[in-house]
Amino acid sequence: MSLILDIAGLRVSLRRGGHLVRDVSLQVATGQVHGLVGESGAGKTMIAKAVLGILPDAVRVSTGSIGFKGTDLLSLSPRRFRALLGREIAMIPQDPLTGLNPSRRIVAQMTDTLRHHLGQSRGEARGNALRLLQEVQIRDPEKVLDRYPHELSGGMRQRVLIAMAFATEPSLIIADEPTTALDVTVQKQILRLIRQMQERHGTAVLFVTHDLGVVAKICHQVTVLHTGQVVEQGSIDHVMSNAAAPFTRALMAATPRYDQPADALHPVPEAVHQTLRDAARTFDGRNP
Amino acid sequence: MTTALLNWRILVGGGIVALLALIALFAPLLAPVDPLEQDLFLELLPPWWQADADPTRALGADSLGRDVLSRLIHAARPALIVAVVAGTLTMLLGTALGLMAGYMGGVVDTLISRMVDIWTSFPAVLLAIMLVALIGTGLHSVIIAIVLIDWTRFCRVVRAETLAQAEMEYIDAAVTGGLRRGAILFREVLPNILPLVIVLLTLEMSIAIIVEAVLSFVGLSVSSDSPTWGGMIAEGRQVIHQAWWVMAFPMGLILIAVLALNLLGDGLKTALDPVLRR
Amino acid sequence: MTGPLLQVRDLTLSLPDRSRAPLFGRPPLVDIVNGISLDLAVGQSLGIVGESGSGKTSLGRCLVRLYPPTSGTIRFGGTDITDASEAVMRPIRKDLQMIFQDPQSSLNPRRTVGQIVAQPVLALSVETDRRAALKRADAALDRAGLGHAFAARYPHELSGGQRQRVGIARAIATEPRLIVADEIVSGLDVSTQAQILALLNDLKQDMGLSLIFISHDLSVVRVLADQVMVMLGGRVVEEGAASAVFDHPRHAYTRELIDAVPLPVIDPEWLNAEQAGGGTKMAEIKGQTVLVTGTSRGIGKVFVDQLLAAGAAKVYAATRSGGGSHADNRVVPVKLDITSATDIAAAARDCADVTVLVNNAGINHNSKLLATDQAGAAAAEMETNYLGTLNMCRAFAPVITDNGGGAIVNMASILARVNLPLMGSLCASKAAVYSMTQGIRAELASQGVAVFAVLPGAVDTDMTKDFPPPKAAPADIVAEVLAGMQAGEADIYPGDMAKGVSGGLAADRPGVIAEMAGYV
Amino acid sequence: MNRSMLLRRLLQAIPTLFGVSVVVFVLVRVVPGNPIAMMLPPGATAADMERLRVAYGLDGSIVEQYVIWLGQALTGAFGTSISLRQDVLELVLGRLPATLELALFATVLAVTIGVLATMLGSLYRGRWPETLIDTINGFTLAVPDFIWALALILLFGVVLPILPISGRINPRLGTEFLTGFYLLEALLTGRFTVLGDLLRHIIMPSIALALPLAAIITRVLKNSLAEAMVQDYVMIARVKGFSRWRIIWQEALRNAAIPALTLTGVQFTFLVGGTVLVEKIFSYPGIGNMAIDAVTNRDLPLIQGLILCFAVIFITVNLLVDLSYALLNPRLRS
Repeated sequence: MSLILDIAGLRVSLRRGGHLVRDVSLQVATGQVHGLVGESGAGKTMIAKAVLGILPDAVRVSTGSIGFKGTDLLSLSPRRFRALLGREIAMIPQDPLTGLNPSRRIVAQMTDTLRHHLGQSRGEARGNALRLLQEVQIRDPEKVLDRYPHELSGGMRQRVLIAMAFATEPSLIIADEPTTALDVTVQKQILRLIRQMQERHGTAVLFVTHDLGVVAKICHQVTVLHTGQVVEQGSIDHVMSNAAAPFTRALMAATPRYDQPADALHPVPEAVHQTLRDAARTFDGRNP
Repeated sequence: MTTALLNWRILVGGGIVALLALIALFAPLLAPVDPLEQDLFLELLPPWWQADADPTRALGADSLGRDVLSRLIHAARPALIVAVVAGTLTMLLGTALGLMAGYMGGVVDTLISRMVDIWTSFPAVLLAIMLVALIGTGLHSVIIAIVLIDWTRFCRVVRAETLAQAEMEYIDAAVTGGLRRGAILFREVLPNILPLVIVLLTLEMSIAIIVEAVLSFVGLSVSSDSPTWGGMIAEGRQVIHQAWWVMAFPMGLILIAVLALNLLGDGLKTALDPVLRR
Repeated sequence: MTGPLLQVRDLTLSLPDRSRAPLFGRPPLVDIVNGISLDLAVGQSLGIVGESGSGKTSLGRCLVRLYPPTSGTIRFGGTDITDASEAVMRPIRKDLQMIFQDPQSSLNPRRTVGQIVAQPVLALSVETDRRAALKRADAALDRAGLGHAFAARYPHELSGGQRQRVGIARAIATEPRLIVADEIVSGLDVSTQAQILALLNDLKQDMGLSLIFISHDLSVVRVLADQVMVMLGGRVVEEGAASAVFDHPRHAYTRELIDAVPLPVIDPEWLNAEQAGGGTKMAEIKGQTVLVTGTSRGIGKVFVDQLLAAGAAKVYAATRSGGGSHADNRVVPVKLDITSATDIAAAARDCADVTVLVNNAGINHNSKLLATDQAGAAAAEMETNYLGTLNMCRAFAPVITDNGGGAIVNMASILARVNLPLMGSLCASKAAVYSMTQGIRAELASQGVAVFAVLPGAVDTDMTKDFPPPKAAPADIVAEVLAGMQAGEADIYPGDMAKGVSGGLAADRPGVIAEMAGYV
Repeated sequence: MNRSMLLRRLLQAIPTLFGVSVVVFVLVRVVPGNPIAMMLPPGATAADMERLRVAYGLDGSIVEQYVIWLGQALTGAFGTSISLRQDVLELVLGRLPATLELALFATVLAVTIGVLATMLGSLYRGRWPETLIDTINGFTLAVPDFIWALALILLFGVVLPILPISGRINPRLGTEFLTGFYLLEALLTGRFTVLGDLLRHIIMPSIALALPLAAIITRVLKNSLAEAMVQDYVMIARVKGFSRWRIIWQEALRNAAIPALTLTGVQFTFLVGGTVLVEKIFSYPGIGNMAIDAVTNRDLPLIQGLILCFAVIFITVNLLVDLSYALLNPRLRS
C-alpha cells in the first residue's frame, strides 16, 4: 500500500491575516478512503481546495507541503500542476445540480479529460464514456450520453459526475460532501457506488463530510477537524469506538439517532468548543 | 474600505447635484447678465481664454450675442424642475402600478404587464415628441410626457422585485403572524424595495434631464426665448463650425449632471443595503 | 374542550403543473398532498418524514393555512378552519404558529430582531401596547436562549443557529398551542442542531406545546416526535407511535428509509446490504394494471380473482390459447404463449399500460435426468420456465418503467433452493428462474420496478396431483404473495412448507432435504 | 419550458400588437382638429368633407371607426402624407432600409465592443486593465446616445474634421442604387469608393448608438460571466486541468451569454428608438429623422404610419430574441 497523498504541516491563511487551517498533516494510501470531518468553518473544504489548487483569491497556503506520489504539489509550476489535475487527481462535487454545465451534452463533458489528457480520439473517448456510464449503472447509457444535464434526475447526475471523476483512472479523488444534497435513499446508492468504484480502481479518496454517519459507513481513516486543527486522527474503528478527543465524543453524543430516544441526545458543551477556540488563539499567538 | 468608497460616491455625486440645485435656485442672483439680452456686437464671442474675448462674457456669446454663462445658469432651472417633478411623479406612478401587479397577481398583473408591453413597443423619444406635439409645448407638457412614458421603467423593476420578495418566507411569517395584506405590502415588502426605487429615482432624474434637453433640442420644450440646455445645443449646432463653445458648454453641463446623478445612485445602492452597509 | 387539538380529514392539495401547461386553457392539476387524515392531541408531537417531493412541506403549509386546501377539512381547537377567511383566522393564529425552514429568508432583513419577534404579538393583539409587545419579545428571546440583548440587532448580524432561535422566539411569543416546524434544523451544524432540538424539547414540556415537526431526517424526527407519519408522493404510507414505527416498521418504504440512514456505527455490511427489499416495494395493488400469465387454471386463475378483489384497475389474463371470459369487465383476455417471441412482442405492444407483471406460467415433467429424455422434457422445461419468464421480463421491464414503475413477480418454486430426486430438470429450471430474478432485481432496483421471487412449496393444483401432501391451497398461496409484495419481501416463501424449508435452509440443510425427500 | 411555451410567447404578441394599434388610434383621434381635414387637399369644400366622412365611416361610433381604421392599417392604407403629399406606406418603406442598416451596423459594433471589453476584463481580472474597463464602462453607461452624437460631431466634425457630419452619402458621387440598402449593395456590387463614403457617413451615428448598448452588454456579460465562473461546473473544469481561456470559452461564456442576449434584445429596441434623435442630429435620411419632421409638421397620417412601423420592429425584435434564447438554452430546445 503506497502513499498517494501526504499532507504535512499544512497551514492555510487569509492574505489579510488569520489562519483557516492550522498545521494539519494527514496521509491517504492507495485504495483508502480518508474522511475529513468537521462542522462548518472547521477548514475541511479549505484543505480539499488546497490540494486541488483552487483556493479562493483571498486565501493562500502559507506553510507546509502537499505531497502527491512523492512530489510536492505546491512546488509545481502551474503548467505541470494542470497536467496532473484531471488526469491523476479528480473531484466529485457537492451539488449534482450545478456540477454539470447546463449547456453542454453529457458526452462532451465526460470525454473532454480523456481527449485532453489521454489524447483519445472522439470515437474512442465516447466508447470509454459509454463503458463508464455502464459501470455506474446508468440505464440506457447510449441515450444518456447525448442528453443535457437538466434531462437527468439528481441521482443520475451524481452518477455521471462519479463516472467523470473516474474517467482517467486517477490515483486520487477528492469528494466534497458528495451526498449532502441527496435524499437518504439516493445517498445510500451513491455511497455504495463510490465505494465500489474506488475498490475496483484502487483509488485513494479524500472524503469531505460533516456527517459522522456517512464517515462510519465509507471511510477507512478519519481526521476530525475543529477551527482548522486536527482534534482526532486514526482508523475508523478507533474513532468510532474509542475516540480520545472530547470534541469527537461530544459530537457523537450530539448526533441524533433514530434508534435512540430523545434523552440520549446531548448538545456539544460550550466548554468543548471554547477549549478548541482557545487552542486556536494560542496557535495564532505563536504563529502570527 | 467600502464605507470610504460609498462616502466618496455620495459626497461627490450628491455634492454636484446640490450645487446644481443651488445654481438653479439662485439663478437670477448668480447670472452676470440678463440671459435674454441680445447684443449683436458680441455675436459668437469666444470664451475668456481665447483672444478677442470679452471679460464680461466669460463663456462667450451665442449667435444673437446673448451671454452663454448667464443662459447656462438660467437653463439649470427648467432642467432641475423637470428632473425633480417628473422623476418623483414617475416614481410614484410606476412604483404603485408595479407593487399592484407584483403583489396582487392575477388579472391585475396581466393587465398591467400587458400595458407595459404595449408601452415599450414604441420608441420612447418619438412618443415623448409626439405627446408634447399633441398636448402643446411647455414645462408641464414635458413633465406629463416623461411620466406617461417612463412609468414602465419603475413598474417593471418594482414588479419583479415584489415577486422576488413575495417568495421570501418572511412574507409567510407575516401571514401567520396575523398581518393584513395591506400591512404586509406596505410594512414588510415596501421597505425592502424602497432602496431600489430610490436608486432608480436618481437614474430617472438623469433621464428626465436628458429628455428635457432632447425636447428643447427639437424645439418642443419651453418657449424658445427662455434658455434651456437642449435649446442652447440646438442653437449651437447651427453655428458649430464658427463657434463650437455655444454647443459644448451646455453639453458639458448635461454630462456633469447626468454623471453626478448616476454616481449618487451607485453610492446610495451600497449605502441603503443593510447587508452591504457594514 | 374535548377531542383532538388538530383534526384533519382527507386533506388534499392540488396545484397546477405549469410545466405541462397546454397551449390554451389551464395547466393540469397535480395532487401535492393526497387524502391525509390526522389527529393531534394537546401536548402531543407529530413528526412528518419523507424525501423531497413527498408533499410534507406543502402539508405543513396547508395546516397553518398558508396554502388553501383543495378538499378535506381541518379543524383546530374545534373550529373548522378549512376555508376560514384571514379575518376568521387571525384570532386563531395566536394559537397556531409556524417556524420556517430558511432562517435567512424568514426574517425581514430590514427589521431588528426585537421588531420581528414583537410583530405577531402586536398584529394578533396579544398586546396592544408597543412597549409591552417589545417586552414580551424580550422574554421570548430569553426563552429561546438568545437573550434579549439581541433585540436591537439585525438578522444579517446573526449566525444560522441564532437566526433559527429568532424564528422560534417569534413563534412562541404569542404562547401558541400548536407550532408547525418545517425542516428547521436542516441547514445547521450538528452541535447547533442538537441545541435547537434540545430547546424545542424543553419548550414543548414547559409550555405544554403541541408540535408538528417536519423533516427529511428520521433521526431528527425521533428526537422530538411521539407520533410519526411517513409520507411518499403526497400520501401517508405508514403512521403510528414513534417507537413502533422506528423499531418495527411495517411498510417496505419506511424500512427502506430507515435502512438508508447511515448511523455513526461501523457496519461493514451496511453499504452492500440489499436496500430494504432492493427496491422491492409495491405500495398497493389497488389501481394497478396487472398481466398474469398462465391463467387458464391453478394459481394463475386464483391470481386473477384475488387481484380483482384487491382493487386492481385492470387484469390482462394471458393464456396460451387466448380467449376465455370473466364476469368482471376489468379482465382482458390475452393470447400469449411465453415460448413465442412474436406473442411476447405483441403482448408488450398491446398491453402497454401494464404496471405489474406476474410470470406464473410454467410446466413440469417428472423425469429422471439420466434416463432417456422423453420428448425433450428438459429442454421444454428450460424453454418455458426459464427462457419464457426471462423473455417476458425483458419485454415488459421497459413497459413498466415507462408507466412510472411497478413490479415483476416471478413464480419460481422452493425447488429452486432444494433439489429433489426425479425432478432434477424442473429444479434446475426453477433455480434458473430464481437466479435470474435476483439478477434483474439488481438491474431494475433504481428504476422503480420491484422484483419479487415467489418460492412456494407444493400447491394443490391439477399440475401437482402426483405430489403427496401437505399441499397448500392456491388461494392461501396467492394471498400470501400479495401480502408479501406489499410488505416488501423480496423473496416470498408462501405456505408452511416453503417457510419451513427456507427457515431450515440456513440451519439444517441435510435434515431439510431428507424431510423434503420424504414428500416425494 | 417547452415548445408550447414558445408558441404561447408568439401568441402573446397578438394582444400587444392589438394594444399598440388601439394606442395609435386613440393618439391620432384625440388630436384636436379634424382627421378628415388632413386627408383632403387644401381648398376642399364642406360637401367634399361630408362625403369623405361617410366614405371613411367617420360618422359611425368610435368602435366602428376603429374597425375601419384597423382594416385600412392592415392593408397598408395609411393615407397620404400632408407635408410630403405622397402615400405614407411608400414613404415609410422608402426610408426604412436606411434606418435598419444603421441599427444593425450599430448593433454589430456594440456586440463586438461589448464582447471584447468583457473578455479583456475577465482575462485581467483583479488587475488594472479591469479597473480601467469598469471605470470607462460606468461612464459610458451614464451617457445617452444624444450626447455621444453631439460629442462625436464636435470631435470629428469640427475639432478634428475628418468625418462628414450629415447625410448618408455624398450626393456628388451620383451613384444610383436599386435597393434601399446602400451599404450592402455597394459591398455586393464591389463599388468600394462608394462603400468607403457610406462607411464614413455611417460610422459616427452608429458609434453614438452603439456605445450605450456596448456598455450594457459589457456590464451584463461581465457580471454573468463572473457568476458562471464560480459555479461548480467551472470548478470541475479547473480541476480537469484546463487553462483559464478554455474554461471561459468552453464552460462559462455560453451560459453567460443567455442573460446577456435577453438584455441585448431589450436594449436593441432602445437603440432603434435612439435612431429617431441620432438620425435627426446627423441629418441621416431614415424613418427616425422623418418621424421628427412629421411631428413638427403635425403630419398625422405619416406619424401613425411611422409609429406603427416602429412598434412592429420592436415586437419582432423581442420575438426574435425569445427565439434565439431558446436556441441557446438547451432547456428550451428539447
